[in-house]
Formats: sequence, structure tokens, C-alpha cells
Amino acid sequence: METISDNNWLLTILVFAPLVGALIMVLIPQEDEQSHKQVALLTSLVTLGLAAFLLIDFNYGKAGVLQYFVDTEWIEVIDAGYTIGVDGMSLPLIALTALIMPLVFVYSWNHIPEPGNAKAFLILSLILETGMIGTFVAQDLVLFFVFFEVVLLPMFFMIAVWGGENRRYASLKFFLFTLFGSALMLLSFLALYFLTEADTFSMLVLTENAGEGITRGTQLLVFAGMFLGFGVKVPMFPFHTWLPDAHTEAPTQGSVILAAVLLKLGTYGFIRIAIPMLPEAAEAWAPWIGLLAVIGIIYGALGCLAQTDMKRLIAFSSVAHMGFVMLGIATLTDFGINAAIFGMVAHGLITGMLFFIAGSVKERYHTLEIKRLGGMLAQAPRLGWILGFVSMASLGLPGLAGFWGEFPAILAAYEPAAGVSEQTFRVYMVVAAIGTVLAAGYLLWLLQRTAMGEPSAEFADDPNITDVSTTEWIAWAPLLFGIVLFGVAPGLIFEVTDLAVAQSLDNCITTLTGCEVAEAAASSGSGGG
Amino acid sequence: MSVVLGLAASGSVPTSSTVTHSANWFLEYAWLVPLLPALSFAGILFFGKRMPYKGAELGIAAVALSFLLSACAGIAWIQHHDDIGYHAVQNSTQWLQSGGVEFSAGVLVDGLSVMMLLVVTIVSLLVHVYSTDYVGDDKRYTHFFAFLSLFTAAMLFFVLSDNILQMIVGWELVGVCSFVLIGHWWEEKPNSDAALKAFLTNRVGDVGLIIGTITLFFAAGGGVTFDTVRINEAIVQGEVGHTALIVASLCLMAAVMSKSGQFILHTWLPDAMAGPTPVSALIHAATMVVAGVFMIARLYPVFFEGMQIGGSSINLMATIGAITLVFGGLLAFVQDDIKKVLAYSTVSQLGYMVMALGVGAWTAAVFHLFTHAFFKANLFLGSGSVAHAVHSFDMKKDMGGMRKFMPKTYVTFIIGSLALAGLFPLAGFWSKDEILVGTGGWGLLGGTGGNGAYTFHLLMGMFGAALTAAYMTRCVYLTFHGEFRGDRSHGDPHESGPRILVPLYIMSGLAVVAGFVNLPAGFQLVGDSWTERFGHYVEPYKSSYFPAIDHATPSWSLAVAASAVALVGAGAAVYYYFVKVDRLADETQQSLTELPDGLSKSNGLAAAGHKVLVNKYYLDHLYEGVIVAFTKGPLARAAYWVNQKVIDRTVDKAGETAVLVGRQVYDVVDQGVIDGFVDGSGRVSDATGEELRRINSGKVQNYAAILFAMAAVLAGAFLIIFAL
Amino acid sequence: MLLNQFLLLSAMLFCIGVYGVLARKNGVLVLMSIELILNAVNINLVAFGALTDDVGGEVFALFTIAVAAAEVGIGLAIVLLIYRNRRSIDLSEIDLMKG
Amino acid sequence: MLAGIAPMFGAAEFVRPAIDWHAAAPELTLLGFGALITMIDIGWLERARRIAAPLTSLALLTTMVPIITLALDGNDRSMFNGGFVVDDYSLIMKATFVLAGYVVVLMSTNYIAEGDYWENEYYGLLLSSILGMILMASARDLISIFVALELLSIPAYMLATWRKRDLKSNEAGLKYYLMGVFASAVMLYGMSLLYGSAGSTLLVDINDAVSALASPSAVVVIGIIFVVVGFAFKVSAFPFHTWAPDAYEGSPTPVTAFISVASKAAGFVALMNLLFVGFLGRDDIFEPLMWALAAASMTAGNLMALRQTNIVRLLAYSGVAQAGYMLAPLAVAGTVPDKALTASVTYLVIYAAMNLGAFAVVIAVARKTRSAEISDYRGLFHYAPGLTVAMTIFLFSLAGIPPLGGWLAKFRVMEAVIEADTASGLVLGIFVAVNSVIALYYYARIGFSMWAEDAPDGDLTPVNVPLSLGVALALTAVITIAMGVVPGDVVGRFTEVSLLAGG
Repeated sequence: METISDNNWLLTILVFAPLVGALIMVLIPQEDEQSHKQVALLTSLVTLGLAAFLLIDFNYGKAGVLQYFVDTEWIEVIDAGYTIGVDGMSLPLIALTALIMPLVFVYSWNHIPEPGNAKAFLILSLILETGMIGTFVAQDLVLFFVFFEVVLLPMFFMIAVWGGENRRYASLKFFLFTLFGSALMLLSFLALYFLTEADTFSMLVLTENAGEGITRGTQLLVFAGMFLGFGVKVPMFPFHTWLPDAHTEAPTQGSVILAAVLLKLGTYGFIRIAIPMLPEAAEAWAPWIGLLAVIGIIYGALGCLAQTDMKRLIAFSSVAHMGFVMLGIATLTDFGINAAIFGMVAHGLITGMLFFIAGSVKERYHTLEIKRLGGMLAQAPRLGWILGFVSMASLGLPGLAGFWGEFPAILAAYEPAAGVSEQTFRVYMVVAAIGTVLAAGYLLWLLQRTAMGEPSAEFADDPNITDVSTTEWIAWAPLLFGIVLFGVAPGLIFEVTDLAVAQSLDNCITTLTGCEVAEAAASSGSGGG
Repeated sequence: MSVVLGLAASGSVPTSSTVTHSANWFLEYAWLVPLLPALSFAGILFFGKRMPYKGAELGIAAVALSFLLSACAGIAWIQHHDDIGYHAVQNSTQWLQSGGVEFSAGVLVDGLSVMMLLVVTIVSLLVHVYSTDYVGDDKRYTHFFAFLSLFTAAMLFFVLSDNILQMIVGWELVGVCSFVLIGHWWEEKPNSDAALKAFLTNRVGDVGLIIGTITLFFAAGGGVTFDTVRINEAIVQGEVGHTALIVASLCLMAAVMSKSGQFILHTWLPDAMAGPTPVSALIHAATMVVAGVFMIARLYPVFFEGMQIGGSSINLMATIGAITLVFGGLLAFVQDDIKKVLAYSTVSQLGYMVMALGVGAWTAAVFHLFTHAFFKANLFLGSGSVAHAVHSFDMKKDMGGMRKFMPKTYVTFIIGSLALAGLFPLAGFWSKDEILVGTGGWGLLGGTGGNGAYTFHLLMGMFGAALTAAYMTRCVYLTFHGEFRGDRSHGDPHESGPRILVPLYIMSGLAVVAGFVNLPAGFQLVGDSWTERFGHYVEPYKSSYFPAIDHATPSWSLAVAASAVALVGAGAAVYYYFVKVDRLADETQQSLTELPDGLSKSNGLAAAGHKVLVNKYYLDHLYEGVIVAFTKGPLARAAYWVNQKVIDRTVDKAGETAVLVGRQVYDVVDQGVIDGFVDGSGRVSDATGEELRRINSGKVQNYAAILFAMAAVLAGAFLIIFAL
Repeated sequence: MLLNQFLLLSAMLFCIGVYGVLARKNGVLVLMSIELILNAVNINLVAFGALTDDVGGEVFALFTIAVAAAEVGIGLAIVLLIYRNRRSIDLSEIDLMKG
Repeated sequence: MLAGIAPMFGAAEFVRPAIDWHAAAPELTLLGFGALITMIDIGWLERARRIAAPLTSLALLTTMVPIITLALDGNDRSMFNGGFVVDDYSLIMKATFVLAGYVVVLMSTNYIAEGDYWENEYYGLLLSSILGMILMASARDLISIFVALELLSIPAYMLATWRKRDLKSNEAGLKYYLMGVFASAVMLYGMSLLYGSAGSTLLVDINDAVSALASPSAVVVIGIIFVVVGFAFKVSAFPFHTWAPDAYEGSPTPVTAFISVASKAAGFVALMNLLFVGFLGRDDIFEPLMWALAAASMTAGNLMALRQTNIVRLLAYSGVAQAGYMLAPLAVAGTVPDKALTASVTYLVIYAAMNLGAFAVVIAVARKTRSAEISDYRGLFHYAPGLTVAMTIFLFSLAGIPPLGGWLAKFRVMEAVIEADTASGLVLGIFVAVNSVIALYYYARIGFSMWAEDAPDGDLTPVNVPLSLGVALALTAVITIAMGVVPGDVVGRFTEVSLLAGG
């Protein structure tokens, strides 16, 4: 398969720049918090700069091809290579990660959560960044696995140390769940390695091979392992229970990172690894994935309606939103997968933003209990309006980013890939569409009870309740801008992902209807509304 | 930007022969119309508070410009139409691509959209001006104008959309603006409740919109396009399976029902009156709520085929419209809140439009949309003017006799009421008449044509006309006649200022003249070149994307009959209120709003023997006891009861149930089963570990025993295995 | 061929030794029981060595004897230490640590 | 065959077997130093105290020299008819033992010196135990395995009892001793049976004999099982682990570290020698046996560790589970012998680094808290961030979280069991996966205590870490991380290992 190796130093630097920053911070004494903040922010800005350069330099005409491709030996004995590259599927996610982290650091400027210790907190965040970007660039299963797991420890400690009351339970649960999934996923990777003749962990080769020579039964098993690994991370129903706990307890920054990027590792795994490498199994599993996805949509929404805690509600909404993403993926069409990637980015921006808001609310009111809140629009109008705006984006309002993750996913479910039951997916389509109503329900309900009405007596004259501060504005503005930008011009992302998705689906053994449509459209030489 | 599609498409995708390239500048650049208010939204949002008039001037300027552009576009369209016929101007650009398919965004300028541009910009402009006074001292004044601008932009964007995907965007955006503006005074819970209800009800309909759109995309758009023209053409050319169209039209109908307040999904609309009155006028009367009607008009082939409108005498859409118009009219009777009367009236009028579309009277529906926008906006603004003076909307408690204080408002209100009641020669008369003609149900008495014999719908329409006249009479009486019942402690109410009155004048002027743009063919007073101008320029019947519908011939007899019915309705109400109630009020020196029940009852019992004999009493009884009392009493009350207790309750219950189910699912399934399983397996592990620890008793000889026993057991096991 | 008898003897010694290790409470007696097992091993080794005409068995036995001596030496030292600290060498009482 | 000894019977002439001095150099070096330290101790008594530890370090580092030269030389060497073999495998294991011993010395230096116990003997005993281990790595003969085993065990019994006046230490020593002796007696009985059926003490001959028949005789079955049980005791596999927690808890902590790492590794070395050279043809016995031991050890070990409150006991049980992981590849050793060996060796080496590191932290923390209760680790992060980070690295490496070394170890284990491509292998792989999760629970719990809880009594005086202990910590931490991130050539060496069977 074709790859482009120009400027291939770029990715390595991009991945490890945060780590370098972390190492520098190790040397700075703990008392000097200001320097820590500066170094962390600077490091993430450098990373963002590199990511920006990547965005500029990226060859969009060949978005389906791995670019900045590096392929060297890493751990020879297990045939694991240091293979990294970027294509249209990973580019948006890398950009998202690189964008979110500086915002987190800006936010951290005067929001280091209890019990303090900026040094450790920021170092962990930087390690997280390396892990996340690494996962998105890895083109070798072992490397992918390692980066996939690297994020666990920092996140565990972020929740464990800087979390809320119940942080012990939540952090352990998060850790155990994800490890459980990834351990089984590793088994599947190994099985894949041995079952294909190539004896390689290179994703490129394995994708090209697309499960050839593996019996159907085995494929199903191997896929099941990956399904668990990625599904827990997504998280799909019924593996989602770690998520609300983790989010509720995590500090704001942790929640933001978790929602904005970490969850995407799972879905990314599906589209990068599970489906292209085992298309036959994917096809067999698709109805089940779709089923769990739509259950997740409804279930997450119902879960939201039952919540009394704002942050927990937002967390549950992630279950629903990721359900849309998974529904798109389950269709195995490029419509669906494009929608899924868009959904990931959109969810990253929107839910990340919601968690920022939740953090700020907590800081002002010292509670997130919906019952006790109210009248935010009166006391902190800008905060209230931002909440309203982001809620609208979250419920999939067209013209804002959330819509382009949801609607095309529902659209794709109308006509899933050949070999996948159309009837089944049409039912999913209807259920998913109903899910949008529930989404509006819980978000507006939240908005009404927190932002509207008169402030409760408890907080009516509380001087702590101030409007959005400058650091908050700086941290939030890019997200808000992104939500509008991608809502108005969804093409910015779709254009990048489309070729890559088509390329990866191209290899699938079954000719997918999406591809046919694509060809038909290409030959007719025009597009329509 | 000016990439015009059309002939390039090939293959299974139908070509669009009616889409044209070169056109007048105003048609080419019609996208500027929504853009201006959009920019003004951003401007007001970011800089509004720092402007001398707090952003209002920006909004007004933008909408005024938009209006000018729309007016020019209107003229341009007429020229364009005269030159080359009904050839829509489409102007699009690539928006996004997915799955190798390119999706474009663009504007579709044809008679329908130009007409909508005009309506929206006129009403919006007047509402903007009106609002500077009406919400002048509101603390969220700037914010109010920002959202008025955004709404205007979204609505214009919606009507100009050249594809359904874009329509969804506009559709939802207007919904959000409606949400925000209904909840403008969010401090009060009922207001935010109403806002939520509006949005959620619309979301329910959106499920239909989404599924219907998707169905059309694949079934009619070939999986490559959302383009309305191409989808319509494919359907007109019979390339689309009937099942898909039934599904699509039913789904879209659900969306229409929610947006345009059709029966059973209409309950949010009266609640939406919680918003400021200008908002009600603009959004919940003149423009947004007709989005559903517009969508049917825009995608008419879908409904025409899907609902099997042609050659039938009953179909779902027409029936829903008919039920809505009667139901809404009945409900308007029992409202004490002037805005609620108008809201139910809007529901009823929307029912007319949907019914008209349902019976195939496309032009009639769109024409009614056009006229209704003016007179209903007029009425809303008039009610706002009154309410502004008395700080209340309650007709029974706080109004009465207002004509003395507000003569100018009174006049405009009367004009609007007459137009709404459909009295000759005001706007409502022409459009309502055309709808009734369009049912094709007047065949017995000389009317001809139409797409079928929708006699039932004709009757409902007639009944509706009587109701309309009656409830508006009641409304006028309660508001403007009798004695003032409000609080005079702060002095008498007084007439509103010019920024309120001028829009009222203009609106009432339009309510008078709007009907003349579509005089029926054969209207002897003017030449043929003045008749049916509206239909001529707006209805795309000569284009390729419109189904072959039949046009009914106007009928004088029907016009007379309908007017008569309306007069009867009005007359009954006049008799009841202006005669009976007024007289009683004079007698009792009170300002009354209804005849006291006890009086009429005892009166009736006492006079029982005479009633049959005395003609006067007989009529009295007929009018008062049967027509008015029954309609106003049991029937309207029953309707109201159904409305509040059944439909509204259902809506509320649906919400409550969802929350309840959510709680149950969360408590039982999530925290109980799933989390319980997880935690349980943890506990089992723990317990097992605890049991296993007992092996380590601390006694070394036990350890040795275990060691040897295990060795022996293993050896024995293997020996047995190998012996077998 | 007397091998079976030797093996039987060895097996009996082994069993007696195991019984002693498991059943006796006195530390010294346990040490002696272990010696019994080791002697059972020695008998085996020598018997097998003789059977196969291989000197390896005898050599092995010699090593065993030597090592056993060292082991018992250590063992007695530990038992002595225990006795000094606890005034008892009852193995069943030594269970400070468990679980 | 039997060229060295047999002629004694046949002819009168005794031919001295050829001795490859280079090959024996590591053992001889260590032997020399061991003797030297003992003699210095006897001669100088108290005056030898100061030089005992440095001299021991020197001994171990010097021993590394011949190991390295042998490795560079690269030739496989064999003596005594294949009873003593030097190959890559044995050299890697020897290096591991020696380095582990060195780390233990570093950990012991202050601990023993401050404990008011005689030091010089301690180091002498330590050296002889290590001598037994490196001898084990080369042993391919029942006798030399037995001798090496006793050589490494007997000093360890004494070391365990080192705190003579401490009842717990007494008890630990007694239990360790009694169980050890009993297990080796059982093992010896098994060896005698194997010797009987093969007529030779050489493992290669035993392999020929035991695999000659399609179905093994009872003697062979009992022999193999008793021998394996003996070493299962040594590696503390469930259910032969019972001594381990008690012995670990009671022994001086550096000794615990030594037992839990070096002694366990030596047990594995012996087990692998036996399996791969002696019983390889009998995989119908040892594969299911190893499977059962592996599955039981990891599961039971982890479950029992869940409820521990003492960190040393917890590490003991975690050690049981770790033994299970290391045994897992042996369960497929008949199918993919090379891969299985590689996996176990890799695991052993990485395990040595991370487990020693964990014990080093335990020792360091105990310097302040005088306790090994997990509750005393609360809030460690607030007063000893360095130690906390180190402990975190070790614990999560033990849990197998990338990029720490433990992940590669587990990866190799999984790789081996999957490559076998058998149902039992796959199930074992799932066992490993699920157990990783259970194990994570207790490791992460400690991590949580250290990082996220408040120090008991709010006592935030820092922990004073002596230099040698610091070096031990740094060394193990660096190896642990490097093994996970850039294992490179080091691990590369392991893949080439195969057990050289004989001459």
C-alpha cells in the first residue's frame, strides 16, 4: 500500500513533545507552581503548533494514504515496529487532542483542583497527551496497544488524587474496566498476528490482508476480543458503567480530557483496526454492534433523565452520543464511518465544553445537584447562555457541530453495507431518531432547572457566583468557535476523512454499497443537494 | 459561489429542466437576504450593548435591507417569469462530502420562495419596529433583538433552501429561536415550561422529519442528493416507489403537525404565547408556524403522491387539517386570554392551509398563508398594543371598553378581525373562499373542478368560517366593548405610541389589500390580467417539479354561501354579546362578559311554556341556547376538556413517563443489574479470596499436608488418566 | 531380583517419614521424619544404581547423605532458636503469621 | 556416555574429565569470594564489618566479568557429558541472579548494618546462595540440580531466620526450612524414581527413557510429578505456596526480596531445565500439569492478595500469581518450546527487576514507618513523592500496564500461549487477561492509598533513603521502564535462547 514519508520526523516530535515537557517539569521544584503552569502550557502550545503545521502540510489530496510514515524496528523480538503515520481518519482526532490540551492548561491556570500539587497534575496531563496522540498515529498493533494503555495510569491518578468524594471507587472502576477490555483486545491482536501468515503487527499489512485466510469462526472470536477492548473504552452499553462514575468524580480537566479524547480511542480502534482487519466478522457483528449502539442511545438518554447531578447527567449523555457514533460505525458504510468520525470530534468539542461548564458551576456553587441550582442566567448570564448554547449543540441542533455526527449516522443506518440486514438497521434508524427527542428532553430539562428561573435562596446573594472569567473565556472560546465552525462548515472534517474512510473500506471483502454510490457519484461528475 | 447545478446530473437522477442559470441579479444574489439578518445577529450579539439604541437599529437596518432586496427579488421574479416562464433559479455551492457524495448548499429562488421572502421580511420588519416600543424597557432588550434577527435569518434560510438537508437546518434553527424567545422571560417557570414544551413537541415531529428526509434521500434522491427540485422531479416522473412515498409523506406529516400546530401536536402553540407578543406575531402566527405548510408546498409531489390527493375524497392530510381547523376554532371560544384566542385561531387557520394542501388546492393554501400572515400579525400586534396599555392579557378581568381609550388600535383590530372572519372584500375572504372552492366539494351547487370531491372538508371549512367569525366577535366585544374592568388606580389606559401604531396601520392596510393579488378568475369587476396574479407567479404548476393538479373553478354561489355562514356565526355572537350581554350589563350596571348561567337557566325554565309559541323566544332559544350556547358551551368546553385533559395531559405524561422510565432504568438496570453485576463480581472475588486465605492456617504441618496431598492427588489423577 | 523389596522398603520408609512430618508436633521428631524420607531416597538410589550397574546412584546417595547432614544441622539450629525464644518446640503453636 | 565415571568400574584407569575453566569461571569466582569473605569474617571479626558489603558487591560485579566474556564469546560450552552447560540461556539467568544478588546487597547494606546483627556471615551466606543459583542455570543433571538447589536453599533458610530474637523471623525461618526440606525430600524421592527408570542422572538420558513409551509407567508419572511438585514449592505455585506469605512476612525484608526473586527464579530455572531437557517428550504429563498450576496460581494468588493488609504478604500472594503467569508458557512448552522458554525467561528477568524494586520501596518506607501495613502507605505521595512514583512504577509494571516492563513480560506470555493455537492455550490466555484485571485491583488500591489519601496523623517528615538503597531503586526502576519502552537488544538475546540439551 502506498505511503508518504515526507517530513516524517514530524509525528515523532509531535508525540513526544509533551513528554519532553513533562521531563523538564520533573526537574523544577514543586513549589514553583507558576513555572509548572508555564512549561505545561508552553509545551502543549508547541504541540498545538506542530499539529497546526501538520494540518497545513498534510496532503489533503491523498488523505487516504498514510503520510509522514515512519516504519522502523522497535521491539524486534516480537516483530513490533515503531510504525507511525497519519491519514484522514486520524488527522481530525490528532488536531482535536492537540487543541484540547492547551485549553485544559489554560483552564488549569487558576483551577488546580484539590488537593493541589500542580506539578504532578500537569505532568500527568502531559503524559496523557503523549499517550493520546500516540494512539492516533500508531500504525502498529503493539505500539497502538502500548499508547492505548499509557493513558490509563495518568487518568487513574487524575481521578484518584484530584477526584471527588467517591474517587476511590470511580478510579478503580475506570481502571479495571478498561484494563479488562484491553487485555482481551491484546489477545485478539496476538491471534491476528499468528493467524495471518505475514507475522507482523503492522496495521497496514493486516488491513491489506483483511482477514484473509482466517476462518469465519475464528474471525468472529478475534473480533469479539477487540470488540470488548474497544467497546469498554467507547463505552458501549453494557460496559458503560465506569463512565458516569469516572466523570462524576474526575476533576474538571480530567472529565474534559476523558470525554473529549479518551472515549474516542475506542471508536477509533473500531474504524482503524477491528473493521478493516476483520471485515467478515465486522459484517457478522454489525447488527449486534448496531443493537448495542441504539440501546446505548435510548439507555443513555433515560439514564440522563434519572440524574440529579449535573456532571453525571453529562456523563450519561456521552453514552448516548457515543451510541450514535457506534451506530454510524456499525453500518460499515463510508457515510456512517465519516459520520462517526465527525461525531467523535463534535462530541469532543461539545461534551468537553459541557464538562468545563460543569467544573465552573461546581467552583461557583460548590454543588452540582440540579435541584439546588437555578437562575444561572440571572446570576451569571454568560455562563448560562454558554450552557444553553452547548446544550443546543449537544442535542444535535443543525448548524452546530453535534448535528453532523448524528444525522448522517442515522442516514447511514437507512442503507447499511451489503450483507448487513437492511430491515434491522432501519429499525435502528427509527430508534436512533427517537433518541434525538430524548436528548433534547434531558438537555433542555437540565437547562431549565439550572439556568432558568430565579436563583434559589441559598445562592441568591452569594458573591462567589460570578460570570465567566478571563481564563475561562480563553479556554472556552476555541471550543465554542469550533462548535459553530464545524456546524456551519462540516465539509472541513468530512473532506479530510472521506478519502481515508473510503480507502479503508475499499479493502473489505464485501463490496459495500457506500463505495458503489461513491463511484456512481464520481462518474456522474456532479453533486447535489 | 454561483455554481448552478442542473443539467449536469445524469443517470438515474432526473434532470431538472426548470432550473435556470442566468438570471436577474436579485434572484442570483437572493442568498443575501438571509445573510443580512444573520450578520446582524452576530453584530448585535457581540456589539449590541454598546450601540446607541442597544442593537435594535442594526436589526432593523438589516431586516429593512432584506426587505428591500426581497421586494426587488419579487419584481425581478415577475420579470423573469414573464420573460422565460417558471424557471427556478438555483445557486449552490459544495457544502460537504461524505461517502464520495457531494452535498451542496444553495438557494432555490422561485415564486414560492420569493413570496415567502416578502412575507417574512415585511412582518419581521414591522415587528422589529413595533418591538422597540413594546419591549423598550425590557432588561434583555438587546438579546431580544439579536434573536429576532437570528430568527429572521433562519426563516429566510429555510424558505430559500434548495435541498431538504438545508431545510432541516433552517427548520431546527427557527425552532431554537422560538424556544429562546418563548422563554424570553425565563424567570417564571411557566414560561420556560412553555419553551421546553414547544421545543420538545417539535422534536417529536422532527423524528418524522429526519426519517422522512432520509427516506426521500435514498428513495427519490438516489442516495446522492437532497435537492428538492430533483427529488420532486423524480417523483413527478414516476421513478419513485409508492411505498417509500407513503412512508416519507407520513413521516414528514408528523413534522408538519408539530411545527404547524396540527391537531394532537398543537398544544405547544397556545402555551407559546408565554413569549413576548411581537414574537407571537412574528413566529407563532405569521412565519415559523407556517414552515410546515411551506414544506408541504415545497415538496408537494411527495405528499400529492404519498397521500394520494388526486381523485380522492378523503386523505390523512386534508382530514387532519379539517379537524384542526374546527377544533382550533372551538377552543378559541373558551379562552379568556386574548393571545390564547388568537393562538387557537392560528391553529385553526393553519388547519385551513393544511386542509387546502390536502385537497390539492395548492395555491389556495399558499395564498391563505400569505394573507393570514398579515391579518394575524395585525391582530397579535393589536392585542399587544392593548395588553401594553393594561399590562395584562386577560380579557375578562382587565379589559373591556378599550375602544374608548385606544380608538386607533380598535380600528386596526376590527379590520384584522373582519379579515380573519373572511368578510368581503378583506384579505381573508379571498383566500378562505379559494380554499373552500379548492375542496371541489361544491359540485352540487355549481362549483366544479378540484382534485376530488372533498365534501366533508368543505363542510368543515364552512363550519370553521362560522366559528371564526363568532369567536372573533366575542373577542372584540370582550376587549373593546362594555365597560373597562381593569384596575384604574394608575389612571386610565391610553393609546400606544407611533412605533406600535404605525406597524398596526401598515398591517391592517395589508390585511385589507393582500387579498386583491389573487382575485378569482372571472371576477367581473377587473380585467383578466388582474386575476389570479398570485397563483400565476407563485404556483410552479408549469414547472417540472410540480405534480399535475387540477384547479377548481371559482363559484359565486359558494362565496355567497360562505359569507353567509360567516355572517351567521358573527351574527349569533353579536346577538349574544352586543345585544343580550350588553343589555344585561346596562340593567345591572355591571361590566359583564357572559350571561350568568343561573339567569339564563331560570329564565329558560320560567319561559318554557312560551318558547315554542312565541317566535321571538324560539329564535332566542335557537340562537342563544342552541347555536351559541351549545357551541360556546358544551362543544367548546368538551373540546377544551379533550385538549387539556387528554392531549395536553398525554404530552405532559409522555415527558413524565420518560423521566420515570429513566429513573427506573437507571435505578434497576444500571445501578441494580449492570453495576450490581460488576460490583457483585468484585464482591465474589473478595469473598473467594477470603475463603482461599483460610488455606494459610499458619500451621506449618498443614502446609506440608497440603503439599503432599496435592502431590498425591496429582500423581493419582495422572495415573488414573494414563491407566484409562 | 530383589529390587521390588527394596522399592517397597523405600516406599514404606517414605510413607512413615511423611506421616511423621505431618503428624508429629515435636520439631525434632519432624526433622527425624525428614531424615527417614531422605533415607528412603537413598535406598532407592542405591537399589536402582545396583540394578542398572551405574555408579551414579551411589554417587547421588552420597550427595544426599552429605546434604541431609547439612540440612539437619540447620534445622536443629532453627529449632534450638525457637526453643530459646518460645520455650517450646511444638510446631502446632507456631502460627503468629497466617491468612 | 558416562565417560567420566563408568571406567572406574570397567577399567582401573580414571580419566579426569576435561574442564573448561572459562565456562566455570563465574562459579569459581563467586566461590573464591565467598570463601574469602568467610575467612575474613573468621579472621577479622568485628573489623570486617565495614568491608563486608563492599566486598560482596565487588564479588558480584567481578562475577559479571566472566559471564560477559562468555556471552561475548558466544560459544555454547558443555562439560561432564552435558551435565554442566553454558549457553545463552544459562548466561542470561546467571547474569540475572548475580544482578539480583547485587541489588539485594544494596538493599541489605543499611538494613543489616542498622539491625544489630552480624553482617559478615550474612554476605557470605548470600554469596553461597547465589552460587547455588548460577550453578543451577548450568545444571543439566539430577545430581547437580539437587546440589545447586540445596546450595541455594540452605543459606536462604538461615537468612530468613536472621533476626534471631524476633519470633516472626524464627517462625518464618522454621516454616521455610521445614517446607523446603520436606519439598526437597519429596522431590528427591521423585528423582530417585526417575533415576531408576533411566539408569542415568543426566537429563538427556532421562528424556530418552521417559519418552520411550507411548504411555508412561507409574514410576515415571510419580517421578515427574514429585519432582515438579518440589520445584512448584520453590516457585511458590498454588497450592504449594503456603509457606511463602509467612516466610516473606517474617524474614528480614531484603531476604524476602531475595527469596521472592532470586530463589523463585532459581526454581524456575530448575523447572525449565527439567522440562525442556528432561521431560520434553512427556508433554502429555507436564503440559496439563503446568496448565493446572498456572491457572490455579494466577487465579488463587490474585484472589488471596485482594484481602491482604500487609504489603509484604500482598507481594507474596502477588508473587504466587506472577508465578502463574510464568508457568503459563510452560503449559504449551511441548507445542512451541522455543517460544515458551523465551516467554518464561523474559518474564523472569523483568519480574526480577520490578519485584526487587517493589521490595526496595518497602524497605525504604519501613525505615520511617517501621511497618509494612498497607494503611501506612497512605499519603506517601505527600512526603515521599520519589518513592511513590517508584512504587507506582513497580506495582503497575507488575500489573502489566504499558509502557512499564511488565507489559512486555505479559505480552510474551500471551504470545506463547496464543501461538500454540490450541484451545487450552487460548483459555489460558484468557485466564491471564482476566487475572491481570483482578491483580490490578490490589495494585491500584495501593496506588490509590499512596497518592490520594492523607498521611496517617498528618506526619509529613520525609523518608531518609540511604545511597545504596537509592541506587537499588534507580537501577530497578530504570530496568523496569527500559524493558517496557526500549527492550531492544537485551530482550533480543532472550529470543535466541534454547536449552542446550547436552554435549
